Amino acid sequence: MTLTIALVCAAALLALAAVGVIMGRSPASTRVVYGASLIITAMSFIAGLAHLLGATTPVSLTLPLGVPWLGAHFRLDALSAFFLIVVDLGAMSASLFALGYGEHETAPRRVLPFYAAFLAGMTLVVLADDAYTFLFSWEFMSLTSWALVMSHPRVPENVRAGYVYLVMASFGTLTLLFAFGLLAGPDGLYTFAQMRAAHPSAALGALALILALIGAGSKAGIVPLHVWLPLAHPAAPSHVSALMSGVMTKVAVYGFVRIAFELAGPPAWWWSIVVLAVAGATTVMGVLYALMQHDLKRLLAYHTVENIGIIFIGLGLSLAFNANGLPFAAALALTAALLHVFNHSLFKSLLFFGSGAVLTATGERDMEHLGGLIHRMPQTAFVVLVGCAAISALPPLNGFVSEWLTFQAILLSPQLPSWGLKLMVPGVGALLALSAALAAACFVKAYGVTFLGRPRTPAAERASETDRFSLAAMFFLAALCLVVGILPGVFIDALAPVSTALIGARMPPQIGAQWLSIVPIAASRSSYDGLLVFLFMTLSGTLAAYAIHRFASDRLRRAPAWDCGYPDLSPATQYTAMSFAQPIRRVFGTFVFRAREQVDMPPPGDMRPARLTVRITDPIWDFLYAPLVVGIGAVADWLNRLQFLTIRQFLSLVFCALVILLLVLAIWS
Amino acid sequence: MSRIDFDIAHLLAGSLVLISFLELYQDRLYALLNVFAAHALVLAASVAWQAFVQDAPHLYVTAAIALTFKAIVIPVALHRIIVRLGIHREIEKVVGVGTAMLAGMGLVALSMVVMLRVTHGADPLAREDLAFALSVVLLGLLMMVTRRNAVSQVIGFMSLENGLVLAATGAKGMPLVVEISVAFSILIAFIVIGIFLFRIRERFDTVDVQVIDRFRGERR
Amino acid sequence: MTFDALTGVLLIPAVAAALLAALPGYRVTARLNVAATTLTLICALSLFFSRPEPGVYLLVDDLNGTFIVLTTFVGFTTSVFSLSYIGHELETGRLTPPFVRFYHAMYQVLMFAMNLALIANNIGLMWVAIELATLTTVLMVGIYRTHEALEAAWKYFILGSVGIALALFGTILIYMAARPVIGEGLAAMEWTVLVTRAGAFDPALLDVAFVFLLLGYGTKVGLAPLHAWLPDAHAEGPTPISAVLSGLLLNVALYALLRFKMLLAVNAAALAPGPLMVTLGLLSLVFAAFMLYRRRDIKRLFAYSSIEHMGIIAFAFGMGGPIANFAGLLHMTMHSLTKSAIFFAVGHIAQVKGTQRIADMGGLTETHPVLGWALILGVVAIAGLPPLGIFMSEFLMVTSTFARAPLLALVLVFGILVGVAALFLRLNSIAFGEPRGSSAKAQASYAPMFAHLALVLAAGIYMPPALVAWFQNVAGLLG
Amino acid sequence: MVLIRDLIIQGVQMMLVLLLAPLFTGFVRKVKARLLRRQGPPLIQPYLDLIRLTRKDVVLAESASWLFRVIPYLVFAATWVAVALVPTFRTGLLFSWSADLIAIIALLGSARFFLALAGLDVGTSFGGIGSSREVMIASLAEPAMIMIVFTLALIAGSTQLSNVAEFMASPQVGLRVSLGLALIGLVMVAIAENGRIPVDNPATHLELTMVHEAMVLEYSGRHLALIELSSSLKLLLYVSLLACLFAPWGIEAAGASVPTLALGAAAYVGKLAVGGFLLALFETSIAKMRVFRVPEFLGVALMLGLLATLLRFVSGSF
Repeated sequence: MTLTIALVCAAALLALAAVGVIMGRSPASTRVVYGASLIITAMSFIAGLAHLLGATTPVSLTLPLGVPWLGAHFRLDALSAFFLIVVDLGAMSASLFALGYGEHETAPRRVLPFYAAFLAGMTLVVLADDAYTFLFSWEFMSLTSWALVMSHPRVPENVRAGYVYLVMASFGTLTLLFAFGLLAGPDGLYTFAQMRAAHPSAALGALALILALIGAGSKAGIVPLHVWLPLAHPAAPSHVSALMSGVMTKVAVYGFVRIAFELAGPPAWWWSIVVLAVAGATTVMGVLYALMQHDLKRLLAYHTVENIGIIFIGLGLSLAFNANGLPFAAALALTAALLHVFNHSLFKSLLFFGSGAVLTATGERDMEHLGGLIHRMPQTAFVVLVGCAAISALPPLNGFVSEWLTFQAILLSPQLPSWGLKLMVPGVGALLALSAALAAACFVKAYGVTFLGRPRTPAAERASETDRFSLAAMFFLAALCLVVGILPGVFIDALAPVSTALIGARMPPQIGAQWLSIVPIAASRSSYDGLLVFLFMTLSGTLAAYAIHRFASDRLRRAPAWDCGYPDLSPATQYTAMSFAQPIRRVFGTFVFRAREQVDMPPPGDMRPARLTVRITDPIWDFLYAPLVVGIGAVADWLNRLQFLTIRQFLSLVFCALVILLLVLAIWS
Repeated sequence: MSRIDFDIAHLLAGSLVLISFLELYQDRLYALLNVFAAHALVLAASVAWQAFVQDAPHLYVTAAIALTFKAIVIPVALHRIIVRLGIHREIEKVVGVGTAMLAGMGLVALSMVVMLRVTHGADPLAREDLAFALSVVLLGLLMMVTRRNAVSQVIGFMSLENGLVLAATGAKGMPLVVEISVAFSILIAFIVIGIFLFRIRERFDTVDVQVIDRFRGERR
Repeated sequence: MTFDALTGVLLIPAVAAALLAALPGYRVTARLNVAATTLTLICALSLFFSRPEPGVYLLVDDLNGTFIVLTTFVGFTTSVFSLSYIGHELETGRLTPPFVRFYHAMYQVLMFAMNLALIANNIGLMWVAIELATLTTVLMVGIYRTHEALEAAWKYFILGSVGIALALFGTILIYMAARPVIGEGLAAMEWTVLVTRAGAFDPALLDVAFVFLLLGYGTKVGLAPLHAWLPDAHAEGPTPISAVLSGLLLNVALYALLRFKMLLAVNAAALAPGPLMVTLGLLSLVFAAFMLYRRRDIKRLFAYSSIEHMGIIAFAFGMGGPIANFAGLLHMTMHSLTKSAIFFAVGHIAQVKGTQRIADMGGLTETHPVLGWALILGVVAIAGLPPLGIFMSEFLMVTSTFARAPLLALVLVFGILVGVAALFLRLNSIAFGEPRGSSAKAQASYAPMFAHLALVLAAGIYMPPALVAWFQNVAGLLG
Repeated sequence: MVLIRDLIIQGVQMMLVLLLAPLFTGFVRKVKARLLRRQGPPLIQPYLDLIRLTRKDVVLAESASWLFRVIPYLVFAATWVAVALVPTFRTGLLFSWSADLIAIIALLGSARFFLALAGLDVGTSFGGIGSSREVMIASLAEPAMIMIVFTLALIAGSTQLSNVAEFMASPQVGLRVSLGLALIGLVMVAIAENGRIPVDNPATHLELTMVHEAMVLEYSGRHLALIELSSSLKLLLYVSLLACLFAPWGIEAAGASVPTLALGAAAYVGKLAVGGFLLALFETSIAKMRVFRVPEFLGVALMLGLLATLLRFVSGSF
């Protein structure tokens, strides 16, 4: 039943795409499409929720589509239900946001159809239960999002972004094709059911896992396959950026979980080492890249890379525990990862919405041209602040909960027998802690430079508060961030069926714990209570406020800021994003990005301004992708000379081919 | 068939190969034309002999075509073209005579190896014919790729085709042989007319980069 | 011989060719052309229901049934397309009425030749038909009489003739191999007889024969390194002919190869034709994929993409096995439809932009949305992305190959990826970016284009069981 | 009944730290002054400062936003909650399980997060320089702290501060290498986090090497009072953390009677005195380092923490 509803919703979304094409010209189309998609995804959300909480057994369904002798298999189990919820929650809020935001769209015909189709694609990926349907929906998802990235094709960066995105997406899909080819075997057992039954050999499963890590990882944005992500996500309209960053990457995580935990058979202990190594690198590289950015949306995109790293750390730990027969620890790590999936989808969407609101208000994405928006758009500023606090893992918000759980999982890992893991996990823990701190720094920068201080450009001065739909969407997400933060137990318990299905164990039920706190293993070991922390903070804060305003002065004077004796400082004297990041850049950037600063100080009497230039190189692009591009170009040039031969030379090609084949024959026996 | 028939067929086919070598050797166009005429002549002879041996009268038609068309009409036409294009005293080889000969040797050896190794079941006549035919084909192709100007390449193509006819006639009782030879004659006529009409000399082979770009490349 | 569908398939084009050569006037002839192809298509479709017994000269079985229907269908849609295309060429004066008359006549002759090649039950007859098809296309490629067109036609002519010669030699060798077993005369050239008796043929002779046939017909298929004629012929000829070349003639040549492959497959002692086809296929695929990068002419671009896909198809058939063969057939069908659709789009684009240089066309989705998005859809399809049909064939191909021969699959996927990257690199500059070139309204016939794309889309999502059964049967035949 | 008593004790704890914090700051200043042969301000000077500040008007920069005015309360609340959860004279506080050591660090982190925002809010380069350096320091201090927490948690088998403290007080904890490393690391982190010499100088203003003071330069009146109070609370927190972890003697276990509790409180005050004296001694005997040497300083702390954790991972006996 639930599955049917979800599928019907997907079909409805596809139909909606057609509607978008047909009535794209009419002004009402925006309202219609986004409103309809809001309703449809809400229904499918309810279906997913009902299945996750209600049903115990997975439901499946086969349609006579796709590969003829195979049919299209669909299945709704706990895992796909959870990810269906994530997808639809993101889709709902994005549609709500777009009801207002979409009005500013200059070319709705390039957005509306693909938007609906994109949602349908993501829904189908999590429902698919055979290799063909899965890859079909997967690539369909990439294709539609590509079209959305290209929705403003006159901007050269967008075209480049779309290109890189599509190539990387095809690469990922082909890698997954290999993975499924392995799992399906020579006689083409393409349905997941058959793969589950097949029990692949250890080596085969390992290879499949690596391929899945590459294939799904390239879409999720793990380093070094992330290059497309910071290009493509910002290029799309903001609500689509939110979907791509907050939801599509999660669908990729789903793909990885599906293969690594279910199809690839029982894990070997060293799988987790691979995953953890990649994840640790992804986490830190992502946040360091983000710190170097001053384009708001690109910064957010790089933070997606970081959070994907955190998620994969959780998954890697879970694999490790699972391989070493510690199911409960595995359940803890998996739950942490999945909870972070959920949380990240919330606050990343929220932040992208915020950047969209800023974009519509000022027309600027570059933080260096913003500032002081908190005065002009206070509500947006407030919700974005919540988002920033949440993604910086500050209690009592949701980001902290999942990171805390991940830390708890790390603290369990001394029980792991293998030395490789013993030495690996603490390092990963350090990287995680480092990235958490750096993320906080990065969002101080992002928020402070964008919303605080004084406006740096007239555009920022003229900004005005965004529309009510967008605000509604953002407040909705912010509220969810808080709720998950203070009532994590509820959500952890909701995730129990997933870990039970994948690992056969679950975290202890949290609802019973005193004061709704969460207790991963035992109360004596560790516990956290977001609700109480929240109450305490509000209580003590209000107490202090009351006391001071009651017993002490509450008078207040406005005066110019302290200017060191130089009157009327221009906004240009404020700290910019680049200057804010300078200390951290000096600490980390010098060897990661080979960041170089050049100060050009004119001699006294010379009137030209002094200038400081910072040169940052992207190591991964330079060492991995640039050579590839150059190489292909070289080969293409070299082969291209064959286009310019004379007929006689072409004939001699034929002649040589003939002689060679005859020689082969002569030598054959 | 009797021994003598076999020997004569063998002799004719062998001499066809020999003449192909002579063609390879020639570098003056007139001389080349004459040698080719001889080539066609021998072919006609061998086809006629096959017709006689297999008492397949329709093969006489093929022989006639070879005789009239290839040994007379085409050489004359080509002669005209050479005069018109004024290329009669050109040395136009890509590789030297020696190399070409050596390559030709190699090709003949190759075809012998390939053919004689295979057809154990078939009667020796067909077998010999096939081996020689293959060498003639290969030599013709070699000629096409080692010559620069149109005329000698056409000649190469025609001797290649002579090899085909030899094979076809050698294949006892093969249908459509006449039709095929006719079709080929038409083909060759097309080529010759092509050369005649469009003066395609340089389009066969040129080292002029501009021309290459203009014609064969992307128009920049 | 009573008039049945089979003779219809041959007779209608022949008669139409004669008529069209005789009749003046563009309006009439173009309509007549369409009518003729329509009738041919109907006849071909009727072959589904009443299939005549194989005769001495003609034959219809599952294998060529697929090809005939495909050929006549694409022939029909192309004639509809050329209705508007040639009309435009007349207006712009690139073609004069006599040449148009010639064009239409030749078009029918080409149809006749291809149908004959497909339903011929005699290897010699098939050879003659393919030669005829080649010569007609040569004439059509050169029809614009520009320097480049003549150049392309000439190159095509010479390389084609050599190919013909090699193919003939192969055919003779097959006869020689068959004669001792079957005896002299026509019987030794009939498919139906050959296939049944091929087991007893001299294997080594078959080997040599296949080498020559592979190179001879491979030249027509456009496999590297025998491909040289193909890009220029596509680029310089009128676009309908490019569509027919890519969509049909290559297939016909491939069909011939498949027939002979079946012969060798029957004979256990002969060398396996698979490896040869796989090698040539991969070579063409990778080569063409790299060649795509430096193309500046939009038609040449897609011509090279045809080479690439012919390589993929040859690879699939070379791999063999039920899944790979199915994938190969599917891929071939999808490629014919898609590529001809792309050429329809490209033809109109070149007409409205007045050029074939990619550099001179840009922002197509803004200047001509319909054409632009059609082209995008076509490229997406040809790149093997869902929801279109080629995705399925590539899915089946890669997965089945990777399980059997991982390294080959790696090469295959590498080639595909390089090709996709190149195609979209060019597509970006054509369909997106700042609008360049004229934005004049296009008077185009979109119907054929979208009909093809709709079919391709449908195949990617749902294939009717009848068709599937048919394909599977053929896949079984191919072994 | 038990609940009531626990509530009372919790409340006492909160009030105690709140009252002790300024005194401790004053004590450190006094000792420093004495060590420098100065008279120094009276011990209660910080209280007087706070009262005076609360009496004064708030002078708010024109470009300051509502956030600027909210932040002091947020910072104070976060810090106070954090310090309220650190066992001072008695373990097993009522709410200690509501936030473990990691959460406490996170609370301090959020306090810093908002303070750094406040530095950027007015839009002067002073605030900017302060916050950018603060986050740079924090980005190294926090992971170091987490690593130390890992070490302790692995030793005590819990991240629950009360349990850790009890374990530390219990006999089964012996002298361990990892403990020593953790101690040194924690001291270094504490110095950095509280902006003490050699990392930062809390006594100076308008000096381009300073961090914390530059960040809060624009604050005045009651806001400044709250900020000051929170920073001294933070200092107290770190000292009592060190005390309850590495000098757990005299901390009463849960369910101890009132007189013993008084004893515990006395012991706590004694520890504070010693800690303050050591801090003052350290600060007077060392010079402030350049800002860009701070990363190296903290890098050492991080390495120590990581090393300690690794040792714990490799074997329980270290």
